[in-house]
Amino acid sequence: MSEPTTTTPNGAATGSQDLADPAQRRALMADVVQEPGSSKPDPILTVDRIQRHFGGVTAVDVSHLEVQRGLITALIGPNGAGKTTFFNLITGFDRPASGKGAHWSFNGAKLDRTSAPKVAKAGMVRTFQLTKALSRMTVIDNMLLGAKDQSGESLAKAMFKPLWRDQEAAVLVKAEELLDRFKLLEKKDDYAGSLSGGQRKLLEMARALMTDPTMIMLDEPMAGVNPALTQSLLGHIQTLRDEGMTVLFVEHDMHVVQHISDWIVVMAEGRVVAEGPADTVMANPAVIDAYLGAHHDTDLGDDDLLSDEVISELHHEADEDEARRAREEGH
Amino acid sequence: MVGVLLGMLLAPLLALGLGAGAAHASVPTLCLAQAGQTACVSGTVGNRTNPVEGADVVLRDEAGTEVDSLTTAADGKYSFQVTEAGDYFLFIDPESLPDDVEIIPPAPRFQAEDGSIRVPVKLGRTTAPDLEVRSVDYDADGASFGEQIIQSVAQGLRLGLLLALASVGLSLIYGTTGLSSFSHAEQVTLGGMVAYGLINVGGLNLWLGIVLTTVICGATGYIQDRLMWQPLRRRGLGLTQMMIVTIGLALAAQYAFQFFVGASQQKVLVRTFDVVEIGPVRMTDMSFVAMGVALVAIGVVGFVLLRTRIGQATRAVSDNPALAAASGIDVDRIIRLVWIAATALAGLGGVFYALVVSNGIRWDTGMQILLLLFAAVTLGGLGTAFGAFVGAIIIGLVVELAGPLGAPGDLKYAVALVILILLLMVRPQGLLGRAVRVG
Amino acid sequence: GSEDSEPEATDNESSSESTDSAAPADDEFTNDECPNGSTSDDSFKAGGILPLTGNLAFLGPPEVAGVGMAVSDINAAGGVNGADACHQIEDSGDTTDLSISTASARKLIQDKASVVIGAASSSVSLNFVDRLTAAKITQVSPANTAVDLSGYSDFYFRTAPPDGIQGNALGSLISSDGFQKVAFIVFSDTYGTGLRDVVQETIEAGGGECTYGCKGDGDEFPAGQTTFSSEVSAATNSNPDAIVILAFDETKAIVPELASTGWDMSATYFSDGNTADFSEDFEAGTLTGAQGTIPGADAAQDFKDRLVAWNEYAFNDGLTDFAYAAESYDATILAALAAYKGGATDSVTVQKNFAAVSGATGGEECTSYADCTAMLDEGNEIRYVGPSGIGPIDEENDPSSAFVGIYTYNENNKNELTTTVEGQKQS
Amino acid sequence: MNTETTPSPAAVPGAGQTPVVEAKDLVAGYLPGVNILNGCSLTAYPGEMIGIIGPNGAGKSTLLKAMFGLVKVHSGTVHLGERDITNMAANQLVQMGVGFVPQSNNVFPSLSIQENLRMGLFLRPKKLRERLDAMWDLFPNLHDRKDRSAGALSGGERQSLAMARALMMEPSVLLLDEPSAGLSPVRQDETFIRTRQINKTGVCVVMVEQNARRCLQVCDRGYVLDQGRDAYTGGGRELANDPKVIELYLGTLAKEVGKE
Amino acid sequence: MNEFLGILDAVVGEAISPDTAAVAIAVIGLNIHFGFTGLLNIGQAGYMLLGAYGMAISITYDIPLALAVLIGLVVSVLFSLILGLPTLKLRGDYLAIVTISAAEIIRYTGRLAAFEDFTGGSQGIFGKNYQGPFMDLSFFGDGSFELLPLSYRDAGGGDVVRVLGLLVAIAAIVGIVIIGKRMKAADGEAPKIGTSATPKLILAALGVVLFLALFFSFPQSEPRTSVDGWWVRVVAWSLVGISCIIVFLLVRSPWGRLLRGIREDEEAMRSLGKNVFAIKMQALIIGGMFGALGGMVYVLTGSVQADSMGRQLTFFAYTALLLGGAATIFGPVLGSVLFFSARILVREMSGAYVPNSIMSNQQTEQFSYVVVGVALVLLVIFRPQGILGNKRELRFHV
Ligand SMILES: Nc1ncnc2c1ncn2[C@@H]1O[C@H](COP(=O)(O)OP(=O)(O)OP(=O)(O)O)[C@@H](O)[C@H]1O
Ligand SMILES: Nc1ncnc2c1ncn2[C@@H]1O[C@H](COP(=O)(O)OP(=O)(O)OP(=O)(O)O)[C@@H](O)[C@H]1O
Ligand SMILES: CC(C)C[C@H](N)C(=O)O
Ligand SMILES: [Mg+2]
Ligand SMILES: [Mg+2]
Repeated sequence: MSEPTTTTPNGAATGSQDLADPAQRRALMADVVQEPGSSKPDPILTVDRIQRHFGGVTAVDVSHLEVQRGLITALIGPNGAGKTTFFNLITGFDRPASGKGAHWSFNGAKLDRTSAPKVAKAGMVRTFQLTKALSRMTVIDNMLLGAKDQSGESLAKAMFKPLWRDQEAAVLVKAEELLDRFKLLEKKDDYAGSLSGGQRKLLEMARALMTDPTMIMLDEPMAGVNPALTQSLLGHIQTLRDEGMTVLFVEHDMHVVQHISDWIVVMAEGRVVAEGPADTVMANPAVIDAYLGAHHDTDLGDDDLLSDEVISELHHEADEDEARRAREEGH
Repeated sequence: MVGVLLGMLLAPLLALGLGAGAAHASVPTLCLAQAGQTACVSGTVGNRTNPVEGADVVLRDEAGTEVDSLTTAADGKYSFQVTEAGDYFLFIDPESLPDDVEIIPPAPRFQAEDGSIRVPVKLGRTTAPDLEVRSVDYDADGASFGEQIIQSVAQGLRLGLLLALASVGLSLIYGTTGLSSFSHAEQVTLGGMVAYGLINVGGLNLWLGIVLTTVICGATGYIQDRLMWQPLRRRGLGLTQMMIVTIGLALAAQYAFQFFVGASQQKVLVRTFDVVEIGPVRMTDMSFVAMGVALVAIGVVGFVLLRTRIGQATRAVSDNPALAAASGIDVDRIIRLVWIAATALAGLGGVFYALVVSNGIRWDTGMQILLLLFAAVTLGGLGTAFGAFVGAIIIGLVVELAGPLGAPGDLKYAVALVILILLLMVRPQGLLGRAVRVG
Repeated sequence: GSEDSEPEATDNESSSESTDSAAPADDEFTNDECPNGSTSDDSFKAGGILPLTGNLAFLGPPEVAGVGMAVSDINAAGGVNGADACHQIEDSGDTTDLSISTASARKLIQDKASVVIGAASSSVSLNFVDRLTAAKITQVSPANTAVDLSGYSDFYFRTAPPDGIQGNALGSLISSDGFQKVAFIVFSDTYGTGLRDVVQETIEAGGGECTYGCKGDGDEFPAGQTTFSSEVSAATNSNPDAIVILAFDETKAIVPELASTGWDMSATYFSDGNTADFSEDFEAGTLTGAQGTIPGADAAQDFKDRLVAWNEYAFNDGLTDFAYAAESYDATILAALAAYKGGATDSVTVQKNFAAVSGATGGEECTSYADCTAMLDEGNEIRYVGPSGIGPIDEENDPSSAFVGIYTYNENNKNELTTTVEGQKQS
Repeated sequence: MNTETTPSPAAVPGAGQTPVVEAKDLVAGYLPGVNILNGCSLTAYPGEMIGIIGPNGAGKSTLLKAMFGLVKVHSGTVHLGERDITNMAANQLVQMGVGFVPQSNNVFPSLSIQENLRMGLFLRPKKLRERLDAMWDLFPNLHDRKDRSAGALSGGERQSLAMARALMMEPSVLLLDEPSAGLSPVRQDETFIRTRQINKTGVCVVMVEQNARRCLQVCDRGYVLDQGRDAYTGGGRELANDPKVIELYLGTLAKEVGKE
Repeated sequence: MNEFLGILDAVVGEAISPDTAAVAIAVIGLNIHFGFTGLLNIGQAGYMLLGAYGMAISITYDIPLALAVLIGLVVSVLFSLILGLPTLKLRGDYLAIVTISAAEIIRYTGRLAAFEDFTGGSQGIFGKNYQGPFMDLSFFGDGSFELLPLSYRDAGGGDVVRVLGLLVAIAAIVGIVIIGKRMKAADGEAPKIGTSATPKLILAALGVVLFLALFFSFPQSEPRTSVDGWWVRVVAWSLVGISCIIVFLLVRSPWGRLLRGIREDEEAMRSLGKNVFAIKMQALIIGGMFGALGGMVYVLTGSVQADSMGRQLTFFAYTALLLGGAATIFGPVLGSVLFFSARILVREMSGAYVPNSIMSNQQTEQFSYVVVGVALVLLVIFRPQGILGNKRELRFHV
C-alpha cells in the first residue's frame, strides 16, 4: 500500500515519502517551526480562526493549525482545554461561533458548513470520548456498519441480495480481522451494550477503522484500555500510519503519546499553545507545569509525597491556568 | 281515510298538549296542520322571552279579505288556521304596540306594499311569518372584540391552570422515570369520578370531598407504584413496554368507569355556581377558586422541586438511577413520591375540571384531554415540570382564543397542535428544555 | 315454520293484556335471549347492534329494553308462526373503534339473525350496512336519522324519522316563538350537522338568520369534547335571540356554561339527542322554559312504565332514559310482523314484508303485535302503529311521516310534553 | 449510621484483623445463566488500599458493582465488617459508609455541579455547607463552574466531579472504578496522591485502574482479575514486577518509554 | 359444544378477517418505524386515514383502482415528507408528539364540514361509493368451489367438519410458530430466517394447509363480492404476506442494519458517515406507505370514517406490535391476530358465561374490556419482549 518514494524536497505538494521510515518522518518535520500554528510541508487539515463559546467560556479559540499528512499527531492539554470541542467542531458535530471567519479544509476540500456524515464520507472519521456503542446490535453488526460505500445500503438495491452479497462477505472478513486484533472476536455475536467500558473503547476504535479513513481522529482511545492491549494496538495504528493514514489523537497517557506520536500539539484554554516533536514539547516547562506535573516520572508510592506541600504544589500546577480562566469568565 | 285515522290518533295528544281550550284568544300554542287539509300561520309578537301583549294581529288572504284577527295575550302568541294554500298577509297594527318597540321590516321577499308581511302557506305545514319586533334601543352588536378576547383569555387561563395540574404530574413522571404515561388522563377522570361518588352520591361536603379525593387519588399512585411499577422497574422492563402497560391500564380504567358509573356524564355537584363579574370577565365563583387552588398546588410542587433536595433527587433519579442509588438516594421512594404527587395532582385537577370546565365527569373526560396534556408537556420541554406548567397555560389560551381570533371552532384543538408543531420546529427542545452536549 | 299453529288462543289473551293493562305485573315478562347456536331457521331471531359501550352507551339501555320487551311481547302472543322469538344484542361500540361493530355484524351474520336492530349512530351503521346487505340480512335502525341513509339499500330500514322531519318541526317552533337570530351549538357528526342544516334552512326560509354555528362555518365541536366555554361565549357573543343545542350528553356541560353567561334559558332549544330529564343534573330552575323536540309520538307513560318493569325484571336495573326505546320496540315488532306475514323467520322474508306491515300497501291499523297477527291471520293487510307513531315505510325505507313531540322544561329541569306535531318527509 | 471515619488502629494492615470488606467466592452476572464473576474473592483490611487490575472485560467493574449491590450476586457473600451486605441495596450501603465512583455515567448530567454534590450528601443534608467547602478546596476547578450543568463538562472535569460526589459523604470504604481515566497526567497524579491521603486517614480504598503503573505504586496490595477470577494477588510492587502479570496484563510500554 | 363452537367461530372469524389483515399491514409499517428504526411514530392511524381517503376519493372521481391505490400511496409519501423534513431532526420523544398531533390534525381536517364534498365530513365516505371496482376484480366466480371431495359450501355446513377444520388450522398455526422459533434459534440472530430450504418448504406447506382449513370451515354467504367474502380476505392476507416478504428482504440487508443502527445511536451513525436524516426519511416513507396500504384495506369492508382511524387505532397498533414482538418479521402479524381475536374471545366468553343476573348485557360488555385491558397489562408484564421478540434486546435500554 505504501507509495513509492519520490524525493521531492520538503515534499510540499505531494508528500509522498516513505513515511514508514522514522528517519524520513523526522526529516520531514525537521524544518517545521516549533511554534503554535506553524505551517507543515503537506497539511491534510488546515484550520483557521475557529472559535466556540459556551455562555462566556471560550472553549476553543484556534487561530491557525495545520496537521501533517501521513503522520501521527497527538493533541494534548489539560482537562477542559477544548480538545473534544475542537474535534466536535471540525467533524461537523458542533458549529463554530459565527462571524469570526472560521474556515477549515480537509484534503483540499472546504469543510466549513459541512454536516457530520459528509465529513466522515470525505475520509475524516472520529471516535467519541464517551463511547457510543450501538447497544442492541451485535458487535459484528456494529463493525459492519462502519464499512463505507456499501451498495446494500441503498434502498433501491437492498431488497436484492445478489447485488450486495459479495461486498458483504468482503466487509465481513475485514471486520473479523479487525475484531481479532482488538481482542473482541470472541464477543462478536454479543450485543455491544454488554461490553465492558474498555471493550467499548476498543469497539469504537475498530468501527472507525472499518471506514478506511484518510484521517482518523481518536478522542482518548486508550483511556480504560489495559496496558498490554494498548501496546499491541499502538502497533496497529503505526502500521496504518505507515500505510498512509493520518492520525490525530487526544490522549492523556504520556507513554502512549511519547511512544507513537510524530508531532504534538498542546492546547490550553482553547488555544494552541505549543507544537513540536515529543521530546521538545515534553521538556517545555510550561507544558510540564500546567499539564504533566513535576512528579510525572516519580514513584508515587513514596509516602513522602503525601506531604501537604506536594499536594498543594500539584494542585497549584493544575489550577493555575484554571484559576486564570475562571477570572476571565468572571468578566 | 288516513286523515280520520290521524285525527283519532291526535285526539289524546291534543288533549295532553292543548289542555283547556277556552276562549278564542287563548289559542293553542301551536296550530296543528293536517296533511292536505289545513295549514297554520302562527308566531309570536315579540318573542318568547320578550312577548308583546295586546298587539292586534290580522291575517288577510291574497284578495285582501280578512281571514281572522286577534289580540295577543301575555305570551304574545298568535295562531291562525287556514284551509287553502297560497299567499296570506299578516298585518299588525302599529298603534297597538307599546312605544318602546318597533317592527323591523321583514326580508324583501316577504314585504308587501301596505306594510304587512307576506306569508306563503302550504297545506299540512305551519308557517311562521317573518315578523320581527324589537325594542327601539336594540343593539345588534354583541360584546366588543376586545371584551371577547379578555373573556377568552380568562377562560384560557382557567383551562390552562387545570390542564397544568395534570400535565405537571405527567411531566414529573416522565422526568423521573422516562415513562410516557397514557393512563394519566384516566387519573384525571378518576379524580372527577371519586369526587362524584363522595360529593354527589355520598353527600359529603364539597371541600372535604375535594381533599379526600386528592388523598384517594394519591393513594392510587402509591398502590400502582407499589404493586406494579416498582416490580416492573426491578425486572428492567423497557420504557416502551411500560408505555403499553399504561395503555392497557387506560383501557381497563375507562371501561371500569363505564361499568361502575355508567356511560353518561355525571355531576360532581348539582348546583349552579354564582357568576362573578370582574370587568369584562364573567365566570363562576368556583372558577376563580379552582384557579386559585391550582396555582397554589402547582406553586407548592414547584417549590418542592426547585428548592428541596427531594426535588433535585427526582432529577437525579431521572438522569441516572443507578448513580442516584450510589449517592444514597432511595430511588424507589423518590419515584413513589412522584407517583403519589402526580396522581394526587391529576385527581385534584380532575375534580376542578369536572366542577368548572366540563361541568361534569364522564368516563372519557380524561381521554379527551390526553393529547392536550402531552402537547403541554412537550411544548414546555419534556421532563421539566415548570415547562409543563407554561405549556399547559399556552395550550389553554390557544384553545380558548382560537375561536375569537378566527379559527373555525372545529379546528381549535388542531390549532393548538399546529402551534405545537411549529414551535418544535423552531425550538426542538421545547420552550424550556436544554440542548445536550454531543461527544 | 308453519303458519297455522294455534293462533287464536294466545292472540286474544295477549291482545287484551297489552291494550288494557296500564301497569302490568312482572310475571308477564320474559327475557328471551337466544340460546347459543340458534338461527333464523328455528326461531325469530332479533339481533341487535346497539351501543353498549362507547360514547353513545347511555342510549344502550332504553334500546335494549325496547328490543327485549318487544321479544317478550311477541312470545307472549305466541311467537312468530309458532317459532319462538329471541334477542341477541351485540355491542356497536362507537366510531372510534369500528372493529367492535364489525365483529358484531359478522357474528350476527354467522348466527343468521332474522333482523338486526341497530345501530344507534348513523356513522356506525354505515360501517356494517354493506356487510349485512351482502349477507341479505335485514337491518332496522331505531335511531339513525342521517338523511344520506335514505334508500341506502334494500335491506336497510329505519323507524326513526330522518332529520328532515324533526328539523322542520324544530325550525318552525323557533320561528313561531318569534326568534329571528339563532345560534347553533352543534356537534360534528352526521346527526348534529344534518339536523342543524334543516333547522337552519327552515328558519332562514321564514326570514330568520343564523348567527353562529351555521352550515359551512366549521363551528361544530367534535363529539366527546368536554370544554365548551369558547363555543358558548362565541355563540352568545354573536348576539342571538335563541340558541339551539344539538348534542348528546355534552349538553350537561354546555348548559351550565350557558347559564353562567346569564343566558335566558327560555330561548334555548334542544333536540332528541338531548331532550332528556335533567332533574338530577342541574339545580332546580336552571332550564325552566327551555324547549326541545323528540321525534315519535309521546311514548305513553304506560309504555315507559312497562319498559322500566321489563328492565327491572330482566337486568335488575332501573331505566331512566327512554330515548329511542319506542323506535326499537317498533322496529322489532314490525320485523316480527313481517316474518309472520311472510310465513317464515328468515331475513329475506322480513325484508320483503317489512314495508307492507307498516302500512305501505294500505291496510287496517292495529297497535299491538297480538292484534296485528290476528288481523293477518284473517288475511287482511295491516298497518302497525306502535308507540313511536311513525307512518308507513316509504319507498326509501324511511318512515313516511312521524310525530314530533315538543317538550318544555319545568322548574325541576324535567321535560314535559306540551304539544305534538306531525312532520312529513320532504322531498 | 457510621458517620465518623474510624482511625485504623494499626498502620500496617494484615491478617489477624477483621477485614473491613470481604467478598468471598462471588458468582454474579447480568443475565441469568451467564456469570461474569466466577468465584471471585477480595479482602480489604482496615486502612488498606487495594488496587484491582486486569484485562478489559475481566469483570473488574462487575466485581465493584456486585460488592455495591448494583449487580445481583448469585452465590458467595459480601461482608462489611461483621455485617453481611450481600445484595443489599446501594442506597443502604451509602448510609453504612460505603462510597462508589462508577466507571462511566458517573455524574448527573442535567444537574449543576453543586447539585451533583448535594446529591452526594443526600442522606446528611445538614452538613452540606461544610462538605461543599471541603470539596471546593479539593477541586477548585469545580468551584469555578459550580452552577454549570454537569452534562456540559469535559471528560476530565466529569471525572473530578464524580470523585467529589463520592467524597461528600465521607465514606469509610471507597470503591473507585478507574478514577484517573480521562484526567490529565498532573491531575492523575493528584488523584492518586489524594486517594492515598484519604486512605491514610483510615479510609479503606478499593480501586480499579488501568493506569496500572501508578496504581500499583500507591496501593498496598493488588489483585489481578482475569475472566471473573482473581488470578494473582500480592503487594503492589510485587505484582508490578511479576513477569506473568507483565505479560498478561501490564505490557512493557511504560518501561520501554522509560528507557528511551 | 354449541357454545364453544360459537365462540370459536367468532374468534377465528376475527382472526382471519380482512380488518385484522389491514391492521397487520399498518403494524408492519409501524414496525419499520418503531421496531427497526426507533422512530416513535404515534400517528400511524393518520397514515391509514390518508391512504383510505386517497384511494376512496380517487375512486369516487372515477379514477381506476390501480391508479387510486397509487394515489393513496403517493399521498402518504407526501405526508412523510411534510412531516419528516422538519421533525426528523428532533429527538425521538418530540417526534412522537408531532406525529400524533399531525394524525389528529388529519382526522380533524377530514371531518371538517368544509371538506364535506370530498371526505364526506363527519359522515365519511360510503363503502358502496368506492368498493365497486375492487369487488369487480374478484375471480371467485359464483362462490362454489370444489377441491376433490370437499366442496366449499358443504364443508361449511357440518359442525364436525368445521371443528375438524379449525383443529387442523390450529395445528398448522402451532406448527408454523414452532418451526419459526426453531429456525430463529438455529440462526441465532434476530431477523435472519432459515438457511436451509426444508423448513421454509414446510412453512409454506403449513401455510397452504392453514388457508384451506380456514377456507372450508368458514363459509361465506356471498363469497364473491361481499365485503366479508373470500375475495377481500384473500387479497388482504396476500398483501400481508407480500408486506412481510418485503420487510424481510429489506431488514436483512445492509440497509436494514442502518435502520437498527439509527435506532441505537444517531450520533454514532453520523460519525461513520451515514446520512441519518435521509435514512430516517426512507424508513418513514416506507413505513408510512404500509400504513396507507393498511388503511386502504381497512376501508374495503366498511366506510371511510375519520374517527375510526384515530388515536385508539394507533394504540391498538402499538399493542399488537409489542405483543407480537417489535423488530421481528412476523411479530406484527401475529400480534394483530392475537390482539383482535383475544378481544373477541374475552367478550364472547364473558357474554356466554356471565349470567344476566350478575351483569346486564351492557355491563358484561364493559367488563370484558376491563379484562382485555388487564390482560394486556399482564401480558406485557410477563412477556415484555412480545411473543416472537428477543428477550436479550430488552436488557439494554437506549
Ligand atoms: N455543550 C457545552 N456546554 C457548555 N460548556 C461546554 C460544552 N461543551 C464543552 N463545554 C466546556 O468547554 C470546555 C472544553 O471542553 P472539552 O470537552 O472540549 O475539553 P477537553 O479538552 O476535551 O477536556 P478533557 O481532557 O477533560 O476531555 C470545558 O470547560 C467544558 O466544560
Ligand atoms: N450490562 C451488562 N450486561 C451483560 N453483560 C455485561 C454487562 N456489562 C458488562 N458485561 C460483560 O461482563 C464482562 C465484564 O465486564 P466488566 O465491566 O466488569 O469488565 P471490566 O473488567 O471492568 O473491563 P474494563 O476494564 O474494560 O472496564 C464483560 O465481558 C462484559 O461483556
Ligand atoms: C342515537 C342518535 C341520536 C343517533 C343519530 N340520530 C344518528 O343518526 O347518528
Ligand atoms: Mg475531551
Ligand atoms: Mg470496567
